[in-house]
Amino acid sequence: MLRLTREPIRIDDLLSAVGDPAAGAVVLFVGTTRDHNDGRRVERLEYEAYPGMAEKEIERIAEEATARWPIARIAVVHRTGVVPIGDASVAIAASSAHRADAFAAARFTIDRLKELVPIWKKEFFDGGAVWIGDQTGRDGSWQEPAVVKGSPS
Amino acid sequence: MLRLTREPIRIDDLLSAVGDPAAGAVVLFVGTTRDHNDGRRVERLEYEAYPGMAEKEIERIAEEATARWPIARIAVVHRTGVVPIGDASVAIAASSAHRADAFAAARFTIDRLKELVPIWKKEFFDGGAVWIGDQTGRDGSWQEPAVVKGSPS
Amino acid sequence: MTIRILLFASLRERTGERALTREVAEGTTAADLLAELRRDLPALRASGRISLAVNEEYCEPERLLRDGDEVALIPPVSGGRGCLQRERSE
Amino acid sequence: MTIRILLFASLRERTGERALTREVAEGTTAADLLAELRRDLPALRASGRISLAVNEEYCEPERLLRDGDEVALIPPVSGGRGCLQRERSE
Repeated sequence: MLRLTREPIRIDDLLSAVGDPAAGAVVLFVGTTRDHNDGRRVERLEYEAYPGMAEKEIERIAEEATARWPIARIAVVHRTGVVPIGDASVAIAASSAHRADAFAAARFTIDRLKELVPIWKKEFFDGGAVWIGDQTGRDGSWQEPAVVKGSPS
Repeated sequence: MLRLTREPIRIDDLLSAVGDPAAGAVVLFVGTTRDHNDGRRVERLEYEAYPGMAEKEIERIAEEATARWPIARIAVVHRTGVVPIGDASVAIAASSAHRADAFAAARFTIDRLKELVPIWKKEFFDGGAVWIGDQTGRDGSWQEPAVVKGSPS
Repeated sequence: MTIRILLFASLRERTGERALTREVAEGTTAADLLAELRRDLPALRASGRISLAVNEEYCEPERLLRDGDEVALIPPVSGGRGCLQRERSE
Repeated sequence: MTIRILLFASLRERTGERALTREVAEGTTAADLLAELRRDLPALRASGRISLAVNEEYCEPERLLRDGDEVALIPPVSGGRGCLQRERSE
């Protein structure tokens, strides 16, 4: 289960997806919408994705996690569109025979996802809205684009 | 929510228990009954607890996790009695503003729990049963008891 | 060569464009295209870091474009940790 | 002094006892009690490491027992990682 959805994320579906009689450990990460950020009171979040590429990147990251740790199964679901406070925007589940591997794979997957998957978060607060990560250079000048080092294998 | 139960563990209850609008990250660990161990095919597991002490130790570990990391809430449920293959025997959920803390607290809590909480696991396999961890000394002789260093603060 | 360009999130809002089509010369690289775009779309100049993807895959700036390529301009993703870097360990 | 003793898991099964009551002399420590028990209950001698708890808390072997104490003999717990060690960092 590796996908984007516009519906509320059903955690049970992820846990079922990684269930495996050979796996003694399941680690689940859920990212939820906080009611504050940078001292602002957040009203809601909205996520926009580049759908085809986002799903490809999620698959690639899941493959990488599976290659690095002896995990049984992995599931990743990211919600797009408006996500109310307290709701899950992203959920990742990994199962393995031993807990160290499940923890490592889940942690790796959410870190990579936040870094690489083309999904953007717009924060709506009292008095405005901002795209998270969209900071301009200090002097407003153009910065060289950050390009990707090393193409995937 | 820090407790023992003889009923199936309801993961949704743990997730609800740690839900907090100020927490952007939830990490859940679920330990399930594997169908094999040490090359044996496992039929079922049975957990026995020293109930009063087990709950006290769980509370102590949760307090320690809360003191060490800025977590919002933590939940720990351990099942006792017969646990069929694939069912959860233990579940831990921790929520926090940032994911690194939720991961660290959940990992710490399950590691400490497995080390300290007086709950014992009996493995039933084809042709026998064994209490996990109950290895006698190599020569069958008496070993000095492992005593606890440093009393809790 | 005809190139399709996609803009997302802050870049989409600032430029008012979700998708563009441009004709470019043979030998144009991804970086060349981005330079052309920032010349023509002043809104892009005030943006922070932008990464590039060709046909749904992150690319190097010197990547040569081909007719029919889909180029995406990718502002920092939701992790908000600054620039994108694929640091594959393999 | 009257001491209540609890046995769990493999210790309970081997000895056939879940709980015992013993009279001990003033000045008896937890370790003394364990030594007495292994003298009287041969099944305990074949067991691996045993930790001790008094009144639902892990204790040092030199802990002096008091009338009415509940002493638990604790075989390795379900983590199966060998002996119990509380290594509090504070």
